[in-house]
Amino acid sequence: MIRFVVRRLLQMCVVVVVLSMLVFGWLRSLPGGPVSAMLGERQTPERRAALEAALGLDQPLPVQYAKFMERAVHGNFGVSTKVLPGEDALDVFLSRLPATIELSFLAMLLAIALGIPLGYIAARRQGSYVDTGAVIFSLVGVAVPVFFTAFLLKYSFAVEWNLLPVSGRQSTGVDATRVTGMFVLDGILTREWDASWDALKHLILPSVALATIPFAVIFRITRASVLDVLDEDYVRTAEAKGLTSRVIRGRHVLRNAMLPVTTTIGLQVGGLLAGAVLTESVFSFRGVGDALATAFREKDYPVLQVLILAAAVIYVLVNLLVDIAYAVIDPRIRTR
Amino acid sequence: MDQTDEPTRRTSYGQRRKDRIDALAAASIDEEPGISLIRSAWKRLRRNPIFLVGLAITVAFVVLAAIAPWIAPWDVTASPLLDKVRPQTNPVPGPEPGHLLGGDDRGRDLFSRLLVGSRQTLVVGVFATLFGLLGGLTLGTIAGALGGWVDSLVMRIVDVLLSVPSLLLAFTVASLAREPSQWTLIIAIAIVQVPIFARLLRGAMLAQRSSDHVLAARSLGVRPWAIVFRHMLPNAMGPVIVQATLSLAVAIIDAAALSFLGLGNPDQRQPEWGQMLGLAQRYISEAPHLAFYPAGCIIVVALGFTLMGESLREALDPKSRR
Amino acid sequence: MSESADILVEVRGLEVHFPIKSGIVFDRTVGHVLAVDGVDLSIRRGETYGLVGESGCGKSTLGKAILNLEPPTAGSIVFDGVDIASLKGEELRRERKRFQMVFQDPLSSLDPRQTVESLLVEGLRAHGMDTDKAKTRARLRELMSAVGLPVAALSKYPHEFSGGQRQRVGIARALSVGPDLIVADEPVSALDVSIQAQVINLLQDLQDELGLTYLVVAHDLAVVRHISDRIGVMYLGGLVEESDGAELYDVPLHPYTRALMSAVPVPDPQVEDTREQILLTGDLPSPANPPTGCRFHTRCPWRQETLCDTERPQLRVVEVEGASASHRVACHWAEQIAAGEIQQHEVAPTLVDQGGSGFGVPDVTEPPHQMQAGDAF
Amino acid sequence: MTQQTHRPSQFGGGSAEPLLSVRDLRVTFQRHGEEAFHAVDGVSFDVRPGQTVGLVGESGCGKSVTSLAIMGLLPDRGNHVEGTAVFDGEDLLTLSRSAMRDRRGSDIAMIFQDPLSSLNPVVTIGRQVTEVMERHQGLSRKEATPKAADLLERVGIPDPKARLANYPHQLSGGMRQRALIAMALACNPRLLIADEPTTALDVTIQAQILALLKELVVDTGTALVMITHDLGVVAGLCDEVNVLYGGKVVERGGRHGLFKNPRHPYTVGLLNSIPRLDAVRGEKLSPVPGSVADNLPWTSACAFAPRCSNAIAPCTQETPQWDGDEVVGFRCFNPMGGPR
Amino acid sequence: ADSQRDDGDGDGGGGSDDGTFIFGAAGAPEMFDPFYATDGETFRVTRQMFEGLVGIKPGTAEVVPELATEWTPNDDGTEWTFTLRDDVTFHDGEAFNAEAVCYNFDRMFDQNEAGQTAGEYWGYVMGAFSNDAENSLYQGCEAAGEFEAVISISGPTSGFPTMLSLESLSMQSPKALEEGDANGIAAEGEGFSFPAYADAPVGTGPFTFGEYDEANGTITLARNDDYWGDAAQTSELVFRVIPDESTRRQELEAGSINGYDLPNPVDWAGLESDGNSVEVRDPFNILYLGLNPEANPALKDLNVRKALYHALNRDQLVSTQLPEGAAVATQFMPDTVSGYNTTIEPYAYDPDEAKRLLAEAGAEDLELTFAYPTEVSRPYMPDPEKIYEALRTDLEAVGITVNVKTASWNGGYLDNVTAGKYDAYILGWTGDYDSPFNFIGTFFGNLKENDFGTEAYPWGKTLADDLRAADAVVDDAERGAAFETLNQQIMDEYLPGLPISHSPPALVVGPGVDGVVPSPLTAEEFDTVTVGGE
Ligand SMILES: Nc1ncnc2c1ncn2[C@@H]1O[C@H](COP(=O)(O)OP(=O)(O)OP(=O)(O)O)[C@@H](O)[C@H]1O
Ligand SMILES: Nc1ncnc2c1ncn2[C@@H]1O[C@H](COP(=O)(O)OP(=O)(O)OP(=O)(O)O)[C@@H](O)[C@H]1O
Ligand SMILES: [Mg+2]
Ligand SMILES: [Mg+2]
Repeated sequence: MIRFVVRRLLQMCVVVVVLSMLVFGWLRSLPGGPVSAMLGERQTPERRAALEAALGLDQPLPVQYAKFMERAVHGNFGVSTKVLPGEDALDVFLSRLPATIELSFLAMLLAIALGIPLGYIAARRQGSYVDTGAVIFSLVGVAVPVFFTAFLLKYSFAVEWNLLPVSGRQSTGVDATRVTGMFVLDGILTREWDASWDALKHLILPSVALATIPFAVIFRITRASVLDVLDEDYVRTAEAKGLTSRVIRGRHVLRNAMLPVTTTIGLQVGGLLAGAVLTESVFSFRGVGDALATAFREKDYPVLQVLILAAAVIYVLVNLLVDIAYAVIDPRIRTR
Repeated sequence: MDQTDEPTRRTSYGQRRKDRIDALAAASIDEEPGISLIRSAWKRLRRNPIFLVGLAITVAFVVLAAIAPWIAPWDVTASPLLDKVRPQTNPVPGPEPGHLLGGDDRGRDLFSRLLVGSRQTLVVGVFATLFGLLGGLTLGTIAGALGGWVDSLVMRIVDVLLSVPSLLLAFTVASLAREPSQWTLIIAIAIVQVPIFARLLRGAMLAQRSSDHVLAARSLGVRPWAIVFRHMLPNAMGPVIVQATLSLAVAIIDAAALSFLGLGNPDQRQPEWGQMLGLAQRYISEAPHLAFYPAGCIIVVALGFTLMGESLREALDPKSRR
Repeated sequence: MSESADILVEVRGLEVHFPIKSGIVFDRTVGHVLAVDGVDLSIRRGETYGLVGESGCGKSTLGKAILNLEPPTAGSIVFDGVDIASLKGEELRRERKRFQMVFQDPLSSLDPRQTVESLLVEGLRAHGMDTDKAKTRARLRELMSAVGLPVAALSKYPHEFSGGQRQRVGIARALSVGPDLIVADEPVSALDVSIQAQVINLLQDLQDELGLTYLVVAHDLAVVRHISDRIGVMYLGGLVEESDGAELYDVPLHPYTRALMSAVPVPDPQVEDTREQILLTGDLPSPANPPTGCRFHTRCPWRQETLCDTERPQLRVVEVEGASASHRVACHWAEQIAAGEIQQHEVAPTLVDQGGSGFGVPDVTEPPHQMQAGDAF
Repeated sequence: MTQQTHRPSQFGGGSAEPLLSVRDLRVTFQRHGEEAFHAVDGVSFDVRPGQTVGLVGESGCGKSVTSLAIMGLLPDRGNHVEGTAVFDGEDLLTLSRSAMRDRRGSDIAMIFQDPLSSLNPVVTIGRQVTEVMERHQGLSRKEATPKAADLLERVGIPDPKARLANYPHQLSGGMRQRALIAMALACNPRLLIADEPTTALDVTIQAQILALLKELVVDTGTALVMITHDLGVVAGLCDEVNVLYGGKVVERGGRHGLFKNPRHPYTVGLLNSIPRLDAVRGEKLSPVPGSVADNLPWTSACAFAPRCSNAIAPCTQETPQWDGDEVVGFRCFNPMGGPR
Repeated sequence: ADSQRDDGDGDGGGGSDDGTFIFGAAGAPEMFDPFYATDGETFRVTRQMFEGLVGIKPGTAEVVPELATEWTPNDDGTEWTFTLRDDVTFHDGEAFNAEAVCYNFDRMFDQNEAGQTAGEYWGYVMGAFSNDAENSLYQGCEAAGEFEAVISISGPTSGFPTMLSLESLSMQSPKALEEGDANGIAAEGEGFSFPAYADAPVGTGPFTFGEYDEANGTITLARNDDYWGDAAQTSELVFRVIPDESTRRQELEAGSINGYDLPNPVDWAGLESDGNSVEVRDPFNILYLGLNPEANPALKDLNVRKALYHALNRDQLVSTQLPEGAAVATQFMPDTVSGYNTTIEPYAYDPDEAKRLLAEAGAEDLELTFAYPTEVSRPYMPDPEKIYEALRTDLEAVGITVNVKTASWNGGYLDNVTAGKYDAYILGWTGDYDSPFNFIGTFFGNLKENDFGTEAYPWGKTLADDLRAADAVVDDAERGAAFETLNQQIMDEYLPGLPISHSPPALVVGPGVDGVVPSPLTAEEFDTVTVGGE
């Protein structure tokens, strides 16, 4: 097991280094760039050149990369040019991370809490209207653009019914103490229940919007996996033992059906990061995704670099965790 | 009293039977030519309502796309309703006789644009999937057929590509292009599909490689390339074809997302649903129907392909033939 | 083995080891599955050589290795004067028309996307025997009638046949290139009882007609005995006994052979009620980590304190009454066991894996009485 | 009528009442848009306490469906079950779901063919054994655990306490089948249905399992329904043998009678097509020609007629009726062998 | 869509006495030192805290006294004496006086290398920094008395002292600048790292800096109770960063913000009918179709350029694609700028004339690579795509083949325009202050480097020289006349590009919000705003 983890971590390091080169090269081959973002209509070749020289962007790519690596080794990933100008890019990422963790966590929770039971029910009633309806619902969820979902959600829940806030992370005027940067958690830690509740209300709509895709995927995998498991001989054995349907469902069907679902959940973390880009922008939710969107629009290279690499690392780590979890829940791997 | 202990009788009994076997073997194979797996899958599919719905949607979509320019009531580049457009009071002209769904913000007939929009959507979906398929097939075949370090190398590349969320990857590729066009869009989506197809095909090829019928062909002395192309590839294609159907749906959705983000064809003369959706964004508060129609079209078409793909998958999956 | 001219295939010291890989960054080989581990055998022209043994003992691997479908790790396979084990690429491919294989699962061994005709023509084409359309056509008809299928079947796909018919197609394919040797890997074990017999008969008829040589691999001792001239019994990668078919049944010398024989149920209550049974304890040890010495010693009811766990017995001819000169056995104590000098004893479950303690086997016609495993009646 | 089932009186006394009495069991599969298919077509047989009844036949003849129908384990949809299966005075086929659940595993237990796939791979052997006892005997897990160890010991699993914590993949095939048997026996069922319990196993392991089953039947008096396609297994184990063909019982007899004096051409064919270790070498086998695919519908003919060497005119025009009783009989217009 | 909002429930009314004004901003400020800032979102915030020597009269582009009560130039316009207010203190209690003014100017002048690049507006209006003093417009500052500061410049220009109203040139507390190491900017990697001062700005304005809650995207300013003028009407001013346009609208409808900038013209009517007020600013910008003769030599022919101009149906464009209040442009500047020539007639929409001119020039088969930017909305073009579509259709109607090109604003569009990659493109300009040179000088004043490629024309150099000469005229009236002539010339004889329109950007405030004075420079000050009171 330890060998496996070490192996994966080593592989991750290789991936990160290769990826850093790719990302570095990629960003610098993009048309436009931070200079045009800074200068706007006032851009002239002269001013452009001056700014590029000041920022070291006129040097050959390998030199730039070498400098970047040198600084990176010293824990300095360059300063943000636009997202939070002057701030170290890694700090920008770290300061935005709690918001995204909070959001993705709730989104994943929703996706799981809805996807798995619904997947199970759909599988149990394969071919029924419930099943077909759920399948179509999940497909529609995937196909509807986030901005549209978000618009409808905000329109109905926030504007029309005034139940939830439209956007942001906390209402203006709520005076909350910051501890972890995850507002809901902070409120709980400092016993500022109102602040916590307020932050939670802000989380609901964006996490629903963000949850649509993972929900659809988890739902479909659960459904397929439960269908497979229901066909297995051991379920028939369990039936033949006269076990109650609760035990059969929990111990025999779901426990096995959850194995592929676990992997899927890990894979969805990557998708969640991608989804957060749109969702966070649309909900003015100041997280990593919002930073990524801003950084891309404004060509904030240092921040982009850190965010993409961080996303890759998170993705690999989460999948490593999933693999470990898989090994823990699947004795066929654990006891090998 | 049985014949068991009487060899003579037994032989004649056996002989009688042998004759009958041949007669029977002949009798039970009717004269009509054989039905391939595809045909027998089709027989099952024909009765599957989900498949039929998917097929109906898909066929309707393809036919519409083919004949759209001829049946569209208005020229999609003309702006017959432009006079009615007022940015504040009437940004999007409503329905009126002759304009079923009204116009868009340029006074162009919305219905006609929706109809004709199916073409580019289809082109992007089909070509992106086709290119992705070609790329994936090449990589997958190389990896699956050669195995060894080639396989490892190809699969590592595929892993890296797969570890980037697909839309992000497509976005990256598309943004690399200096000038967005329909083709950068197609390439971007195709590249995202490549690793999926490659991995799928390679898995299936490996399974085929160790399968008995490939072993049989090897033992017959069939040339290696013939084994790859006659036995392994065709049999490994099943899941790939299913995936291609599903990919069409994904390609259409991705294409819509990318052109929605402004990475699609910048030329508005030819309408495209994703682009229409992107343009509609500005009117989301005042004229949500502008977003609703193209979004609806994308959803329905994606649904059509997905339903078809899913039921195809089920039909071809031996496990589901209960 | 009297006349070497008679011998079609001569296998010497054949080993097939599958590497077990694992590692932190790069895979290293950490061990081997000794699927076939030192087998010598020879098959005479025109005879049927049967290979029996439990699942996982390496029968299929041996069969495939003989055809060089599984490259041997060591050893030589001389087929009609040519060492196949050393052939490669095109040379090997051309040589393939002389030896063919019939597989266990008739469905999975036929390409589901090809009609019978294209399946059959493929072999012909691979060896340049498909020059003349009419001749090919005639050849196909010939093949079909040889395996008892109507010509109409040529245009069918494998999934449209019944199991027995598919196996006929598989046999026709093997025959298509006119081989001398056919290795049949469990040709009937996937078939229904009634169909099994059809295929067995067909194989026999074809041998009579075409003078084929067979290597038949099976786990069913009765089937092997029925069709084989000579039988080799395999255990954990090695041959433990080899003899003429009838003699093996009459004078089994190896304890494993005895146990195997006694385990086969006979569809005759009379026999079932009276025959002696040697119940082996436990299962086959892992071929990745086989026991030292005699591979069978962990389960052997005749195991002795000496030799068995230290020295691997070689196949040898023994002086036992009823055993001919072609009867070889790999047991240190074969003579003593045959002579009754060594008695069976209980075998304790071993470390290798889960053993089974003894159980009474009730006789169904008489009041049941307890019997210890290994007790001979 | 002379064949004696050789041990009917050992348990239950006298001409014991049948423990399970299956009458005219009919299972029809009806899939959407497809023709209805009678997998089991009027099967009747009795099982008495302590008796071992065999169901033999080729693949697809309806053996498994029969057992699953009795157990109420057929899929929820797409099938239709008729007839009765009276167990201990109750018709199992009309029992409510929950009542059937109470029977399964306690009164009636079942063992399946493939021991690996029949065991839940992610639950320990111990748990899979104890859960039956928890369910039916109201034991707590703690109370059940030592009993489970005893059970494993009884079915011949060495070091049973350690094995309780093992997962199925850690056991060999034979051990897994023993574990499955332990689960079936956990609540001392009165009827045990074994559906090809040894087909997936090697001969040497098969011999071990068969020996175990024999011993259990004798020790506990459990009635056993043995489903197999192997006539050899039947010959060594069963008191009464039912030969199934195309969903119907075509012949029944005590094992001595049936093997010695088979009447139905199909039974004869089966016996003749098996290579036997004790047969004279070089003899040709006499297979049953054709395959199940050649069957005629039972409705207006004998399904076996096209493959039958003894077929006469009525065989293809009428359905042969059962000729015999609950103990012996056959279904044939032109049976082999002399009149009994 | 009618909002069923419960008006009393908004978060806006909370806080202390006079309420809070919450404004939805489209982006986050970069930092709070206006000197280094370049973007509107930053200036919007700093504007509330800082003041310059001169100010802008609310609702106009007119220059009025602010921290200086009056100013007088010497005869050749190179020395300007500013009389300062004597009742002003910085938020940190420091006194505002001539020394502070000179400290500020010297601080701005004396930038390190990074600061010179970052201090963009200074560079833009003053030309150079202390290391290159001779090329700088600014030459020095002297405290002639406690409240009298003398600023010397290298020569007269239309921009001075108007340019002192630029947000970047605001007065900041010398003590705070000193303590916060305000000039300690450094280039690090690809960006600038800013000194501590940038997070703790100290000015003289009606609001003082509260806090920037980065995690929640809110900037809070508090009322400056010691303000020298009328104290701000609300006790708190909050900016909430809401990048998405439709979200801003929904937030306003939900009552959680009190206003936002640049509402989509499409929404104006709907917003109004929901009880909000859309405050339309006077246009102070110009949208033009740029032409590049270097990329397409056919464009060197004046007739071709005129033909293109005649082909455009700008009236229709303005009425169907631009918000109410937009106007067809007759020259390269809006009418509020001095030097605007009222006599210029717009080029008529006349496709036939266009075809005739093209034929005459032998350019019937003209092919144009015509580009527009994506992912951007500017005050002069709320929706580039739509404007482009209209222009393209018109051009095609006279037989021109258009190759559609696009790139995102920061993703190559601006670069490509600057690099001359497009034959034609749409672009525009929003004035920084009321000066003709700020418009046409920017466009054509630099011969070597301008987007119109005027160097390729024979008259290019003349135009540049004339522009600079006109700018150097000291007398306002004379200077105005010179620019009027130039405007006429540009439109009649040169036509380097095609001015299209002026658009009025708007801003919207919710019900109960009063006192917003829309500024043509989009430079609203919120101290006069009152909230609530329903
Ligand atoms: N390609 C392979 N890689 C690794 N191990 C293998 C491979 N093929 C076979 N083995 C192992 O070699 C041993 C012998 O396998 P083989 O298939 O020859 O057995 P067998 O006697 O034919 O068994 P069966 O009756 O189940 O077919 C087994 O333990 C098997 O797991
Ligand atoms: N769920 C089902 N739906 C439709 N047909 C079924 C179903 N289950 C079984 N059958 C059919 O019923 C027939 C009898 O099946 P059954 O499983 O009882 O055969 P069997 O005698 O047990 O064969 P085997 O020896 O292969 O186990 C077969 O033709 C089978 O295809
Ligand atoms: Mg094998
Ligand atoms: Mg079965």
